[in-house]
Amino acid sequence: MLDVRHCATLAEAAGIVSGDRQAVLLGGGTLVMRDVNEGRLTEGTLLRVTDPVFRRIEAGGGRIELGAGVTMGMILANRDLAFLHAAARAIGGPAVRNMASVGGNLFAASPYGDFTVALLALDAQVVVQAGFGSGRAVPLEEFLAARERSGPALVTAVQFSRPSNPGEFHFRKISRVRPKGISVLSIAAHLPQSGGRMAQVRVAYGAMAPTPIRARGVERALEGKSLDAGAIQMAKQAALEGCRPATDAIASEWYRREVLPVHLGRLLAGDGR
Amino acid sequence: MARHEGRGMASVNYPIGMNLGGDPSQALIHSNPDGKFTVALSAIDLGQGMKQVSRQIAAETLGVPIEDVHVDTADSDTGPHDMGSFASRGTHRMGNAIIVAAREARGVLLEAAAEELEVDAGDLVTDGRGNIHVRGAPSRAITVKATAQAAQFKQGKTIAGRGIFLIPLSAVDAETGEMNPNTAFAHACLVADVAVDDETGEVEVLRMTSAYELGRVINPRMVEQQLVGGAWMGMSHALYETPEPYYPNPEHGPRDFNEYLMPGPGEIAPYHVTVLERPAPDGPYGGKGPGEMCANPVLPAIANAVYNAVGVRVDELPITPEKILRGLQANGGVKPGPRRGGPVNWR
Amino acid sequence: MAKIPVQFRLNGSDRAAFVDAPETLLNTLRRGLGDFAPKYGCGQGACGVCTVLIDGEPHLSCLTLSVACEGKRIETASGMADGPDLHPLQAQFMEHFAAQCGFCTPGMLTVARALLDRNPNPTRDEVIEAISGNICRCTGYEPIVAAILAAAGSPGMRRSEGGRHA
Amino acid sequence: MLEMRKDLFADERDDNLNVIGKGLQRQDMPGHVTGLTRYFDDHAFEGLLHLKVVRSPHASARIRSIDVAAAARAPGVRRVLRAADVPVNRNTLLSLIGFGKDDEPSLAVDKVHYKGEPVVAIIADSEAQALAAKKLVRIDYEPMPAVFDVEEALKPGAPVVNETYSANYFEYHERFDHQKLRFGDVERALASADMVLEHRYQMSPIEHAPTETNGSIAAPEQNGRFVVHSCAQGLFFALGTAAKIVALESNRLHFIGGTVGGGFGGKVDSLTEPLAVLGAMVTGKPVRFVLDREEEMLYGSPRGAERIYIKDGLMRDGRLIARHIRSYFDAGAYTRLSSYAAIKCTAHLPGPYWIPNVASDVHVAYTNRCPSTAMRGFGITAVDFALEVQMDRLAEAAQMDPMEFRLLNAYRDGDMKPHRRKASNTALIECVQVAAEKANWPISEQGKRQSSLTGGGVGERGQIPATVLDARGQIGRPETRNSGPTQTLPAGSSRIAPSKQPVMEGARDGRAAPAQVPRYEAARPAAAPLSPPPYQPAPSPYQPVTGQQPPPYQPPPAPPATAAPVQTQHGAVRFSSVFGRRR
Repeated sequence: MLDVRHCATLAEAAGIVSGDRQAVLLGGGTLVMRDVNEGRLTEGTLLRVTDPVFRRIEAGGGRIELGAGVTMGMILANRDLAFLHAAARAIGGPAVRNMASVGGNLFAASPYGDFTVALLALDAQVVVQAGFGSGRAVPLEEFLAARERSGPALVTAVQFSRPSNPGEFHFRKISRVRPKGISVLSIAAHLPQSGGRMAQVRVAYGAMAPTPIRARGVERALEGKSLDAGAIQMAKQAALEGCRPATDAIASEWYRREVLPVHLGRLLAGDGR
Repeated sequence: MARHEGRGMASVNYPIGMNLGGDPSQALIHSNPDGKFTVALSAIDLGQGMKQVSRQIAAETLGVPIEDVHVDTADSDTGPHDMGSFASRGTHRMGNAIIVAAREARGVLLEAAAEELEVDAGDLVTDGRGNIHVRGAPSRAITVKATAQAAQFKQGKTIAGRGIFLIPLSAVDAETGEMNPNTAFAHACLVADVAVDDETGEVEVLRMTSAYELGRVINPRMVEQQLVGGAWMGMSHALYETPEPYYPNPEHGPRDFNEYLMPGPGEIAPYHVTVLERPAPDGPYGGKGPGEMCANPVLPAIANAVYNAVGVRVDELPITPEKILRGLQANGGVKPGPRRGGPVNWR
Repeated sequence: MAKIPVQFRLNGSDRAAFVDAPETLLNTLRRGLGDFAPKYGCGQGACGVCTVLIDGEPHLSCLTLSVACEGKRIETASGMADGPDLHPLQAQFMEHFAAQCGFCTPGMLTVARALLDRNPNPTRDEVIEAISGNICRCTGYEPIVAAILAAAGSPGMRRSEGGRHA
Repeated sequence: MLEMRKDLFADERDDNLNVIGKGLQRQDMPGHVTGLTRYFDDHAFEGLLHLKVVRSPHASARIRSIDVAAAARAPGVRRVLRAADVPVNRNTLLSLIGFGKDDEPSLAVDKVHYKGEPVVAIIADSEAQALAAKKLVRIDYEPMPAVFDVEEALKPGAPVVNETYSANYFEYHERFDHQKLRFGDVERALASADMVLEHRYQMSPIEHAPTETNGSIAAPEQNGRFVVHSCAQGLFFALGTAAKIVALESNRLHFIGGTVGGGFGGKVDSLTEPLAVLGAMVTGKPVRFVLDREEEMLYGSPRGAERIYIKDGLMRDGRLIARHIRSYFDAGAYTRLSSYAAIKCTAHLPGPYWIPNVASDVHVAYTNRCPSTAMRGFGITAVDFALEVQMDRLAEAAQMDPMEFRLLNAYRDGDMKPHRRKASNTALIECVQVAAEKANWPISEQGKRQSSLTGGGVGERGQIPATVLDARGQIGRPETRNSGPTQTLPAGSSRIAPSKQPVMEGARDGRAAPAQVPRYEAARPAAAPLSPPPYQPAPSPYQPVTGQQPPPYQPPPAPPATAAPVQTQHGAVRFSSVFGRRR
């Protein structure tokens, strides 16, 4: 049978995760409790972290840290995180957003995990206290690549730099159902401009591979360019590099490949649709 | 890229009740000693409004105020047999059974009133506000309440009624398909306006305009509920829904309301419906049944509107963005059809 | 396995229950405390019929551990009316015939209540966003949106207990 | 937004009614908005047990062995049910009205025929314990070939889906592998048509997706009775089905329901009641069996998919002279209600139009998927999609506006329908006119003057034509699939007695009341039907006028007993998607 343990500190939770292979960290419950309700999870220990650090937002300065237990609702209530509101609002409906956490989103299987796509385009680092990369900040891309094979992990926070110009950070989720639907695909793009040219471009996709991925081809195509029709065309041509989208109930692999360049082009062109 | 608007229509009819008959409904009605009536059924209200439809039919036939009728359903110990709530049969079949039961109860009510007023029951009418009076002489009156009390405690009469409605089962000819199916049919015509994105294949339903002929409308607010909700479901069937997205390949079946696609509140299409009433000769007060048919015309109307917009026929439902995109590629691009009319005559 | 005591406020009253460790708030409310307004619709967080307010904010009770609700203020659709006086949202749902089967109605009312507590005069888009986690299979949503918009700004709007404290 | 058009058909109505026609508040609405409405699951029972089923992971497999020993010992488990524990473990829903053979077990016996088929039921103190115990049931399966396409399933040598109907089709009239409709001579009319259009349509399956999943609670009452709180759409349907399967007299079951969280047809199948009652019988405790959402989505029986082929004969002036429909209902692994849908569909054809020559062949095919069932618009929704998209194509082929095309071909009062009964109480034309007006879709003045009340039943429109019969699709004789006509039924032939009047009877004091049918009566007698000139569509302002006038269509004379090979008329245009590319 399942047990529940309440952990007053993250260290306590980390200790349990390290020693108990059947311990599962309960974030907002949107992933784990579903497994409980449907009988996939019937044995082991659910860890509930009550450490205030777990739900702490530090967003006053240039370096931002979000505790893994921070919910989408908390992000939406924080004006310093306005550039992330589109990504946070892409998760579920209001009730889900009051529960779904930043840390949980890192573990959501495709086509879920859209907030992580935004974090990936922000070059976020994942702070891990147990499991893969324990004791250090791991680049998110590395963390995601290791997610499936690395076993239980206790993520305590994510860190990233605030975009110097929030208007240069873009997020778009394409879903069949509005306003709440899961992803056909999602795109996040950080397009810092300097002297009319883009530098340090970061573009990430959701639902175009088993985990959120960086769009390296697009980043290369845009790097050092001004954001004009020519650059957008080149970005669209490079859009599918590295993509391995799935066929699922929402869309086929064919369709995802077909429309990704269209939606990328629209995002880059600032087209509202 | 471009967004292409198109317009399509469809017209349909729909049979009311189990097609071959053989689907009885029964009703029991009785009065409390103070003239408040209970209709006991085993009919099912799954949201379509069976309880309220039954209540209005019973109140109309009894000739009493709606507040004086309560519908108690469904309990197999108290409600007599009914086939069920499906096949748009509730209003039609159960409504008729209730009329029969209510007529009988009304007959006793009027006999009891006649005895109290010392007149002939055939001369009595109800005013629908709780009174019974001599036709043409409203002052020679007695309340339903006083009548019921007299019937119960003085005259020893049961103000009650029972009713059944059955369309006898029809045979079907094996070689010709000859049969006696339903005679009550409802009708509809629906126009859908859509916009199609030629780069993504996404369809937006801009608005729908329809006319429905439903026989007597028992309750227009509830008819509106059915038709508006049904049009949403038709839009959903047309563009979104399937438990097997790659049918007949059974893989990738949706497991939840995230994967099973239905339009959300952000996709509501403005909808105008005009209702016509051609009473059904065998319907309760001429009523038919709008419950099932209201999704049906939406599917082809949207399919035809998509064709009108971009020239792609999608003959396999649902009309997904993928199928439209594949159709556009096969056609070598957009081939819009003729424009059909101007802005709709409603807001 | 030993039962665990939990206390919280439910619709303004102090309530206590003994629960299993992994028991959901939905089960505790329904089977333990007899409040049947929150419904089971999916257990997956995708339909909204189990929505309750926890400290004024909508949560899915099917995904919430009861043991995590110690000391919280929990409100369900059962507590919206003040005796015979309906909450304006309830009155407008009636006026707009915004329920057919009625199964989604408690959840819809709950998310609408949270919206109006925070934003007494929402736009149509804000109403749509607020109900976007709640499935209705009968109405096509339009009557529900209309009812919430009509209730917005109504005199006599009572805030949820959690909403007052928020 | 809803608008009433009281002016239309006003002389057929008495609008002087008290409460009928009024938008009064629903009796159930106060309960809905206060959360007080009680659905089947909103009832408290002391000692409530929970039932969960173990389902087949295979679409088709032989069960080699089942080991429930570990599950039976698991914490909280009260009882494990297997096929042998079900008193009458074979049923078909419509056996209650004597239609079809029992073909479906409550718990699979030695084979499974679809993914998700229940095999074992576990009853435990809590849902969590039942779910945990499910994992301990060991079932050894031998996977077998499966078939998922309706037309593949009907081919000789296809895997047998349903042993009761081993050729994978429902048997009609113990003679044919499908239900036929024959009216006139379709082949001959197609041969004389200016154009023949043939297309294939595919309706998807649909999940009913009510917000309340299927479920029930059964509890022992006193005196050997059981109370059952049920979500059923037919209370006595569920009661009768449960009574048969658990072998109890019907009066030992007390079903309570009537307040259901959405159904749409998905709560007709008694998916949970029989096992819940059986659970209460064997444990002596209240037992709750509720499908979770994933079960509801995947195994809660959908609207079946339908594949429909339509072949139409069209004249250049827009008249439809022949329609042939061949369709396949995907029943899934068991019959449930699909057999009935095929009959309802047959009666519906060819849609709300008058066409002088109509034939259809409606098949019900078994495939290795979850059995399908009724859904809102059962038997009609899919074929209406196909018919109305086909009508759009036909209008385009005839170079006519779609509205005008409907008006031209619409059925009217008095027209003979292919099932050999006259249409009455029709109103398609008026719906088209009103919808066109509101949508600002221009139609011709002549189109606006058409009426359902006039012009129908005139001449051949009111007659049963001479009809060509065939013996295609005889059970057990695959070689008859493509055989030719056998005989011609003379014009006017009818072999099914006209329907009796509806029975509508109340009685008291043991005396039958007058068998009066409270028919709705027109306030004024309807005018005698006029016979206006047949409708000729006016040249449409937004359609090019077609070039050469075709010769007027003549109904074919009664053909000889054995029809001559049909010839394609010179110059006829043929369209086909039937054998075309696969989309």
